[in-house]
Parts: sequence; C-alpha cells; structure tokens
Amino acid sequence: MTTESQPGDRQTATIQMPAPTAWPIILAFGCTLAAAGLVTSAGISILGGVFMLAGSIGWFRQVLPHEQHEEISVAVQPVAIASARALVDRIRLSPEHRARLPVETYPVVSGIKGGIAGGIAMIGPALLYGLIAQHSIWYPVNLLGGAGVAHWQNPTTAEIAAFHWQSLFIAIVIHSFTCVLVGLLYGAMLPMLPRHPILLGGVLAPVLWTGILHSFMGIINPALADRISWSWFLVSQVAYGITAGIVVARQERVPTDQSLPFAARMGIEAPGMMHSRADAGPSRDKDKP
Amino acid sequence: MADHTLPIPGAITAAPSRGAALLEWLHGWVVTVDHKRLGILYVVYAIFFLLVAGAEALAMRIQLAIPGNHFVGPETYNELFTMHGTTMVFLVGMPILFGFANYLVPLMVGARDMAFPRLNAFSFWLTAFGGLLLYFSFIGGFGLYGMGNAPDVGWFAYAPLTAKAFSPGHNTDYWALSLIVMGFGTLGTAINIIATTLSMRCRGMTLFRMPLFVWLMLVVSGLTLITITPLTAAQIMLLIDRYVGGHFFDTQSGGSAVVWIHFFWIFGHPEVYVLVMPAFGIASEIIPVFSRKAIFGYPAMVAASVGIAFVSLGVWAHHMFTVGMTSVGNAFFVLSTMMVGIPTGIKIFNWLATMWGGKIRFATPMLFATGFLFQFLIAGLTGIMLSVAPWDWQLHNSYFVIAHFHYVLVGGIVFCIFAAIYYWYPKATGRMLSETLGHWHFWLFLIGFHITFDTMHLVGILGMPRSIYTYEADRGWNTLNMIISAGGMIQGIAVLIFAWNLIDSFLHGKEAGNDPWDAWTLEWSTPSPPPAYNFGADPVVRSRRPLWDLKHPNDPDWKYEQ
Amino acid sequence: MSAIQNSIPIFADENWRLPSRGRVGMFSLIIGESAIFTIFVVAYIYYIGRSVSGPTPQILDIPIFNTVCLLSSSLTIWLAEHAIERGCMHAFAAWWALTMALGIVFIAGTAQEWTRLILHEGLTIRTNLFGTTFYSLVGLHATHVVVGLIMLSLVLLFTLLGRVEQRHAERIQVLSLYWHFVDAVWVVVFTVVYIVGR
Amino acid sequence: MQPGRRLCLFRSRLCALCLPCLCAVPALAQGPQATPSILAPASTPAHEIYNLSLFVLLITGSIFAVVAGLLAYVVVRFRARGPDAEHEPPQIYGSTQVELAWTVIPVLIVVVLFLTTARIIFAIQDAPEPKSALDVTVIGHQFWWEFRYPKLNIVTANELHIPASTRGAPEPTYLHLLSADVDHSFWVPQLAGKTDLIPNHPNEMWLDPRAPGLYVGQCAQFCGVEHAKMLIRVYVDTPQQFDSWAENQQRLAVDDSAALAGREVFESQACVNCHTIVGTPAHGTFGPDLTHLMSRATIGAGAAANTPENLHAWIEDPGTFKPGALMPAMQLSNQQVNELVAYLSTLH
Repeated sequence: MTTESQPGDRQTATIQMPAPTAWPIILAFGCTLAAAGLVTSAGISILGGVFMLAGSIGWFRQVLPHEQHEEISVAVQPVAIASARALVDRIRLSPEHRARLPVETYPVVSGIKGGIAGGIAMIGPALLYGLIAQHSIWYPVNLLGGAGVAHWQNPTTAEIAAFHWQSLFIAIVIHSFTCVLVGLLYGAMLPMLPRHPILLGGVLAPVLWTGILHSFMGIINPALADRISWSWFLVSQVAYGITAGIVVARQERVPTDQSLPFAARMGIEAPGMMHSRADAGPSRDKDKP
Repeated sequence: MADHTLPIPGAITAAPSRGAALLEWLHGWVVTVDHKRLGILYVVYAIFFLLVAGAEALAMRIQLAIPGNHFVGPETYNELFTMHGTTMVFLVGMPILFGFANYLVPLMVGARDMAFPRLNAFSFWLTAFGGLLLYFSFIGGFGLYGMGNAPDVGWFAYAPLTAKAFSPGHNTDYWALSLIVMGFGTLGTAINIIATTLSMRCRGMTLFRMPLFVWLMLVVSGLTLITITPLTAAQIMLLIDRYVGGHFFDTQSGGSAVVWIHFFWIFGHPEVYVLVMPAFGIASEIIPVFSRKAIFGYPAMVAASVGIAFVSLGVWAHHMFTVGMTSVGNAFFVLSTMMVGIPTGIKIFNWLATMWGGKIRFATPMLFATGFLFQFLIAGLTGIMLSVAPWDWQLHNSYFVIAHFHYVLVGGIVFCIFAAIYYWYPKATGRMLSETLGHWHFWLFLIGFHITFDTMHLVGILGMPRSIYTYEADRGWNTLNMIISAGGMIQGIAVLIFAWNLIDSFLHGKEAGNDPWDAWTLEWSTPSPPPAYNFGADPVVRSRRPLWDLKHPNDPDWKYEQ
Repeated sequence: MSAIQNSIPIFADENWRLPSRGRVGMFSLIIGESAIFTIFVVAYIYYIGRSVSGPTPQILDIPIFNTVCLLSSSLTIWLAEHAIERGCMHAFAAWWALTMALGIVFIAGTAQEWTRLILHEGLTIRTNLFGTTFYSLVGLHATHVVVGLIMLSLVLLFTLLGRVEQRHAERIQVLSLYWHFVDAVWVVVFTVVYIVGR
Repeated sequence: MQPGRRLCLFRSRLCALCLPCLCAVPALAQGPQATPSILAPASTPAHEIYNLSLFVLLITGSIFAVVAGLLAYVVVRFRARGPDAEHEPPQIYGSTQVELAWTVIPVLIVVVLFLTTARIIFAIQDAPEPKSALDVTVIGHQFWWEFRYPKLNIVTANELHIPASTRGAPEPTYLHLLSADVDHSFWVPQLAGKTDLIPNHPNEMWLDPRAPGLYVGQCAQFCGVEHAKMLIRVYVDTPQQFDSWAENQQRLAVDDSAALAGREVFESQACVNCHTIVGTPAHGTFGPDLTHLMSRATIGAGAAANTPENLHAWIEDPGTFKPGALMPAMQLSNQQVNELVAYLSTLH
C-alpha cells in the first residue's frame, strides 16, 4: 500500500502537485458579479465581465502550454497498517443435526420454470370454474383483469362473462408477472427450507396466500371479491403450488447439498463456505475504459 | 473542522509576524486547488449555512407555536420558508455531500487529487459566491428596511407566482440567479467526480472494487448532470420571462403554469436522490466498519443504486397528483414511484444483513448510522403512503408531506452527515471528536427529531397545509404545533452542542492516529491529516477492502470476493 | 499483536489503462448540456401552436445552406483531428480554418435570418410564445456555436503561432467532441423547429 | 452500563413512537366542530381514500414492524460486548438466494398496492357525472374564493353552499376549478382530496356529502402573501335549506333607504371597481361579490367573523386582519366608514 514504511532512500523524493492559483476564484467572482448586476446595476455586471476576462486569461495561462506544478517533498511518515483484531472467526458449522435433511435440493432458477408451469396449471381450474359457474371462460379472466379496466364501476355479471381484450391483456400481464415472481421466490427460499418442499410450497403457501387475499380482496378488487368463489380460488392456487413443486422436483438436483448447514443453504458467501481463489492478481482484471 | 492547515512540508520556513502569518494562511486557503482543502471548505461552508437555515426554521416554529402569533409577519414568514428550503437543499445538502466527495473520493480511489483541480476550486467558489448572492438579497435591492428582497415564492417557485405581475421587485431574480450560479458550480463538481472515479483510480481499483461511497458519488454525479441542468434551463426561461418579456410561464399569453411544475420536479425529484444517495454511501462505509463485517451483497448494493438513479428519473410527476393529470398518467406515476421502494428496500435489508452477526460498536458515528436506518425506514414507508395517489390527494402539501421529507432529509441525510463528520473528522484534523458530547448530541437530536417530525405527521392528517404563517385557533392543531416547536428547540440545542464539539475537539481533542476506527478503505492508510500528495507511493489494491487484506494476510478478501 | 509487514506485492501490470480524463469530462459536460437542450426542445414542442396572437412558424424559411455548412464542419474538424494525429500541422491548420469558416457562415446565416424576422416579420422574443420559444432555442444553440468558435479561433491562433504540436492531439480531440455535439444538437433543433414545428 | 444503555435506547424509541400518539388524543378530542381531519370522511371520495389509506397503513405498518423488529434485534443481539478485542466476526459477502427473496417479496407487495391504488384512482377520477349533479365553478383569487353556480345564476364568495346527497337521491356537486391569477388548491379534507386551481388548466373534482353541517378547509397551494388566510367554508345544507338559500341569493341586493348615505359612499368611491352588488352600478370583479354579504359568516375569506365592528375595522384597513390582502385601505373618514358599514349590513 504505502511504501513510506520501506526504509531508505525516498526521503529526498518530491511529488508534483498542481500549483495553487487564484484565477479560478477570480473567474467565479466575476461570474457571480455578472449575475448580481442583473439585480443591482449594470456597472456591477461590467465589473464582473472584467473579472471573468481576467480570470479566463489567467487560468488559460495556468494550463497552457504546460500545466503549472509545484514540487512537494515527501515527508517520511511511517504508517503501520495493523489491526488488534488479528483473528477472523468463521461461521461455525455443526454438521450433526443435519442428518434429517433431504439428500438433494434444487437450483434457484428452477423456481422460474416452476412458476411458469404453475401459472399454466392455474389456468385450468380457473377456466373450469368459469365454465361451470357462468358458462364463460372469460369470466375469471375479466375478474382478474377488471382491476385495471377503467370504466368498470359496477359491472353486471353478463358484462363480466363477455370478452374484453383490455381485460384479457391486463389479466395476462398480472397473471404471468405474479406467477414468475412467486416461482422465483419459491426457487430462492425452498432450498433454505428443504424438509417438505411440496407441502410447504404446494399446500401451505397457497393456503396462507389465499387467506391473506381473502381478508384484503374487498379493498384490492371489490368486483372480484363480490363474485369470487374462494374454494375454486384455493384449488387453483394449490394447482399452482403443486405443479410448480413437481416441475421443480423434476429439475436436476444439486447433489452436493447433502450435508450443508442452514447458512450454506441460504447461499451465504463467506470464507470457509466458498472456495478461495489461488491467486487473482490485478493483472488479470481488466477494467472497462 | 474549520480552520486547519494541512502540514505542507517545506511551506513554512521562517517565523513571520502574526498578521503576516494569518494573511499567508488565508491566502493559502483562497488559492488552493487541493481537493482536501476544498472539501473542508465545502463542509465548513455548509455547516455555517446549516446553522443559518436552522435558525430560520426555529423562527418559523416560534411563529407557529401558537395560533395567531405575531412573531413575524406573513411576508417575512414566506421569505423564511423559501430561504430555509433553498438554503438547506442548495447551500447545505449539496455542498456538504460534494465536500465529502471532494475530500474522500480521491483518497478512496488512491489518487493524488481530483481530475481537474482548478475546475474544482472554480466550482467551489461559484457555489460559495452563489450562496452569498442569495443571502445578499436580505440587504440588497431596496435596501435594508424590512427584510430586503429575499425570495418569497417557495423553494419550488411555482409559476405564475414568479411572474413580474405577481412578484414585482427582485426577490425571484435573486433566487433564480444565485441558483444558476450555484448550478454551474455543481455541474463542474459532478463532472470532476465522474472524471476522477473513471480516470484516476489506482492500480487494481476496478469499478467493482471501488468503495460503495465512491460508487454512490459516481451515480449521484451522473444524476446531477441530468437533473441540475433542467433546473438551470427552467430558470433561464424564467429570467427570459422576467427580463426580456418572454412568455414561457406567462399564463395571460398562453404560457403554461403546469410546464414549470413539470420542469421543476424533473429536477426536484431526482434532486432528492442526489441528496440521499451520498448518505447511502456514508452509511455503506460506516455500518460495515462498526459491525466489523464486509458489506453484505456489494453487487446488489451497486445495482440498487444504479436502479434508484434510473427509476428516479421517471417519478417526478408524483409531486403533481393534485395538478389534474389523467387517471392513466396518475396510475403510471404511482407505479413508477412504488418501484423506487424495491431497490431502496434491498439497500435497507443489506445494511441490516451487514450488521447481522457482527460485533457492533456503538461509537457516535454508528449511533447516527443506526438512527439513519430507523428513520429512513419510516421515511420510505411514508413515501409509499404518499405514492398512493388518492391518499396523496389528501396528504399533498400538508404537514404530513413536510414530515415525510424531513424524515428523509433530516432523519436520513442529516443523520448520515453527522455520522460522516464524526467518522472522518479524525482523518481531516488528526483529532477525535469528543464521544461524550457526541452522545449528548445524538440523543438530544434524536429525541428532538422525533418529537418534531412524528407530530408533524399528525397535524398533516388533521388537515394543516404547509406554507401558512398562521392558523385558526379552533382547528385542533394548537397543542400539536406547540409540541413540534418544542422539539425544534431541542434539535437546536443538540446542533449547538455539535458545533461546540467541532471547535473544542479541534483544539483539545484526543490525538486520532492514522486509523482510529480500524477501517478498511484507502484513506485510513495515510497519516491524519493526509499530506498534500495523499500517498507517498501509488497504492495498489486487490479487493474492495485493501486494508483488510493487509491486516489479515491469512484471510484476505481477494481470495473470496466474487 | 505484532505489526504486519505492510506492503503488498506490486504486480507487473501493463494492462492498467484508464479512460482519458479530458474525454470523460467532455462527455459528462455533453450529457449535462443535452439535458439543458432537452428542456428547451420540450418547451418548444409543447408550445407549438399555442400562441394566442402574432406570427406563426409559417414565416420561417428552412435554412438548408446553413445546415449543410454546419454539418459539413463536423467532417472538416474530423479531418483536422486526423491531420494532427499524423502530425501534418499544415493540413491541420487548413482543415481547422475551414471548420471555423463554416461555423462563421452558419452564425452569419442565423444573424441574417433573425434580422429578417425582427425587421420584416415583426417577430421578437416578446411578440408571442412562438417568438419566445424560437429565439430561446435557436439562440441557445447559436450561443454554443459562438462559444465553440471562440475556442476554435484560440486554437487556430496558437496553431498559426506554431504553438500547437502533435502531442496536443488529445486536447484537440476533446475540443472537437464539443463541436460534434453542437452539430448534433443542430440536427435536433432543425428537425423540431423547421420541420416538425412548421 | 450496556444493558442500561440498551434499555435507554428502547425507551426512547418507545417514547418517540407513543408520545405523539398520546398527544394526538386530546387534539382529536378538542371538538368535532372545526378539525378538518382526513380521518373523519363525510363524502364518498374522502371515504374511498380513507379506506384505501387504512389498507396501505396496514401493509406499511406490518413492513415497519418486521424491519424495525429486525433492526432492534440486531442492535441488541449483535452489539460488541466483553473484552474480546482480538476477533473479527465471520465475514459474509452476500447471499444470492436471500437477496433474491427480499427483492421478490417487495415486488409482490408493490403489485398488490398498485392494483388497489389504480382501482381507486379510476373510481374517483373517472366517475361519470350524473344528470342530477350540481355544477359549481370555483375560481381562485389571491386570496379568496369565488363560487359561481351557472345553472342557478348565483355568485358568491368564500362560503360554498351545497345540498346534502342521499343514497336514494344522489346529488353530488361537481366543482370546476379555475384560477384568476396564480395556482391555488381546493382542499376540504373531510369531503375530498385536494385539486389544484391553475390558470389555463381547468380541473374538476366532486363531492357528495351525506351529513349536513359545516366543513372547513383552506387553500393548499402556496399562492402569495396571505395564502394562510384563504379559508374555505363548505355548508352542506338539507335540500330545503339549500333551496331557500339559493332563492335568497338569486334576489337583487336589498335597497334600504335607511342606508342611502352608505350606498352613496360605496358608489362614489373606488369600491365599485372591484366589487359587484347586483342591482347597483357596482360591477367590479376583482373582489368578492357583496350582493348578499350578510348571508356569510366571515369576511376576508375567513379572516374575521362578519360583525359590524370587524367590517368597520376591515374597511378602515384590511391589513388589520389580513396584512397583504389586495384590498387597499381606502382612507375614508370615520363617518364614511360608519355609513358604509350601515349600508353593507343591509345586504342580506
């Protein structure tokens, strides 16, 4: 780092630093006076202009043809870089209680695939519900998409059962966006809690989610809340969870996670839990200019 | 902090007379192009105006403590809140953060100076003289009677109140002219910081090894380039209207008041991020050191910062929900505003995760940084509330908004600034600030802050609008306003303690040594205060925490960092 | 705790290249300037057709010749850059002078246009919104051209005095970046004012 | 010392959180008469906003509880203690999974919040205007309000009368917001959110209060010197009250021969340049319409109660109540002012 601590011959060395100069402050003063003249009198502005001209010329001569420097001699100031805290703890990993863990878990990205699959699976029960309840597959689509359709104040059932392209578009956006996100969330979190991924992700989470939505739906989307059939809603949520779970389960498993502690399952990056690089000198690192 | 000459070896040879020495010393500061001296000048300048604008705030709080008060008249009150806002944003917030950037960025990237040292001096003096011009308005124009000619149109200066017809005299001109002057200073500094971080890094300091403070300042400077300039442009239009009879904002001739509102907030909202992101940088330096852990999720922190900068460019109209945009327009800005919450949330979680599992020492800098975390969390959540356009129709321009942005600006930024001063003061002066006074300062300020601004949310909910110099006695706001004012006084006392601490510790403080906090970035490898050339030899780094690598040769970061 | 030996090995690193600060600075300035122009352009577009009285953009003539001059000056300054990089100072001076001449022609053309508008069409900055926005936007650009011309003329002066050498190529290039920017902005201004706005 | 400090921290947090709430209780209880609280909605838009705000408050409140709880836990659990000054804690650089999780969860919350908000925006802003609605044009002036009822041919100032709306016969009021000079903002918190009055930029808002009574508010966009005293009073009348009020407002000004001297003063001075009194030569529009001045409870946009003494003081020098008001002190003799007040007092 600092090589002052190295003994010896650098004492007489000097370093070139930019020379102090008054021209910037004169130029700045001139600019301000020029502006101040507008609120006081023209004379001030003229004075400011003179200062600006002088400042510009002076500055110009500072940097051209050569930037002016001053030599500053380097003082020897030994700098010791040390810390009293010499020992670095490691995350303590106790492998004993991990016997009950499953042998394998899944990579994070599998969650996205699961989310997409689950999102497709959800459509089944939802459309089925629409057909059975209102004889229209657009019914559930409009219930979801109606949240964003502006002119729906108090739609009738017949209106909801008809086809509306805005509503379809909005429903697709909401549905696909949410499904992928939830899948991603599953993918990130399930490897941390790997004991019963299907139970957690396929049943418990949908039930919890449905419960939360049940209590809030009246304010999020009253049109949906008035007409929703919660049992069907729950069925489609569970369909999502289970399909997502199955798709994830069919992904290639990451085999080495067998004996990993919780910290490792969280993907924590810390010495002792990741491979150290043998050598990575700056010469290997290219910087983008 | 203030009056301290850095030892320039060989500068002082003989012992001249006292007066001559003083002159010499002053001259040294005036002509300096050293980034450290300019940084200190910025910070001292900003602290001075912090006291001034704080006094203005207290005057306003005295006026509002009881209904129907006659402490100041309406004209004076309007000048006070305009000057308070303008000062705090342009003469305190920006200079102090750019001051820190000036002082720290070259040290942190291992450079000897900024990329353009003379431009640096020029930018500072533009800022300084611009501030003086703004305050000259109190005595300028029509002379000293009353309150002179100080701007009185609000720091947002909505058209057409700024038109000649509604704002005769030079009040508005002072506002626009001084901000244009300062705007060019800021532009210069931003260019300088960008060039320094991109072109002056020491060997091995790749972009992804820069300390987060440097990253944040890089992002902020980039943001400054495209946010300060729209304000300058809009102010030039305003001056064209006022001086040569243009019609940009002249509603009688078809000009539009709404266009000004757009232009102002295209500047004004990113400006908030320009102010708060350096605070993020400060927190990202202090929290790891006092938790004794590396920052958690460095790449995510960088990505979140860049993300905030980008999203912040598309949210300005959330200041305009009541202006009468279309419902689709409103919905769009609701969404974009809420999206800011996501990267901000990432940051808060990452700071928490940095503290998690650490060995946290609550020295004064860390106390302030923790206070920042707590308050910034609340500020973010009230921000989410305000982003809900219908609720904003109620809360906009009420004291709830005042409370919200003071939570960001005081609870967030000012807390971080205090943390930064306690943290880097030893580096700049060679002496520690008193921890006892620091604790007094922290606790009094925290208590005063919460008394004031928590209560402000409530009066806002009870329907009190901002910018009013007095209010009716039967509105049910009396008690709450008295509490707010009392809290303001407590904060005032705390800041005085802080000012005293700065001076007293400078004279009698404990010697700091090079590295009092056992920290990890390059500035702590230099003597305190650093010599003019910063580093005797060019440093070389291999990781984000070069000093950690040196202190722990068996466990260096470069082996593990991604 | 024993003190640790405090120097880290210095790696032979020939690849450590950073972008030139002059270029970075100029690019930053250009970004900032673009924001200023954006605001003026937006104001111009917003106010198209909103003047309550007075002349309309129909009175504008499309300044084809001016535009060709300004845009071709980008080419000549690029040739000048090349010349100085190769060290041909005479070619540099010639191209540079040509660039300046083209710039001056442009400014003269603008001055002529404004004279016509003010004296014959009665359009001043106070007349109506069109006047305000037109003179502001075109004037802002013209100011930039004038600033550029001043700097170009300084370089030309020093070139003729023999003070500019090949090693100044980088500074020259930074300056010509600015000139390229001024030209590029004209394309936008031209499109907005003379094509869209009419 | 450390546990003590910890306790201290906890206590201050607690105080900081609870104190204002406790203080708010008496403030809220001071009387229902005049606190324009947004928590006491009395009209559909305000109600919708209120419900939405509770929902948002719940979500943000739970986020606060979780994160602040984590912060408190971290501060307490991981503070350095004991003499161990030789060990650094384990270094952790990050965790993709965890960071992913706390990125996705906020995104989901944002989605839910946005959908809810969008629905309310559309419900309030794009509500179709029913045929039965009452139209009122609101014109903001420095520093007073002009209310025009185009269908009823009424012009009044500062005190808005609207009929109460019932579920059976909804009679919402649609306000068309204009400005004569600078930006203003119409805000009566109990009835609706605020909307700005901007020159060259007409805006609209609507109210449908159910409960008759007085609702107060004020200008919420800084508009100049006396922005603070630009108060609004909205009287929600029962349909009968409203009809009789409207009938009175449509009459010409009372012509009382007892106040003839005052009327002469009024008409011979500059008063007529700014004020209108229907049925007299006074047609000014810069100041409030005075035709039925006595039907209003306040003068100077709520700056003072409408009593003869206050009127006297106001005419002598409006700056007494409202320094910076645009009405000049007319330099009249005491006698003239007395006559004027006598005249104005007849304008019921």
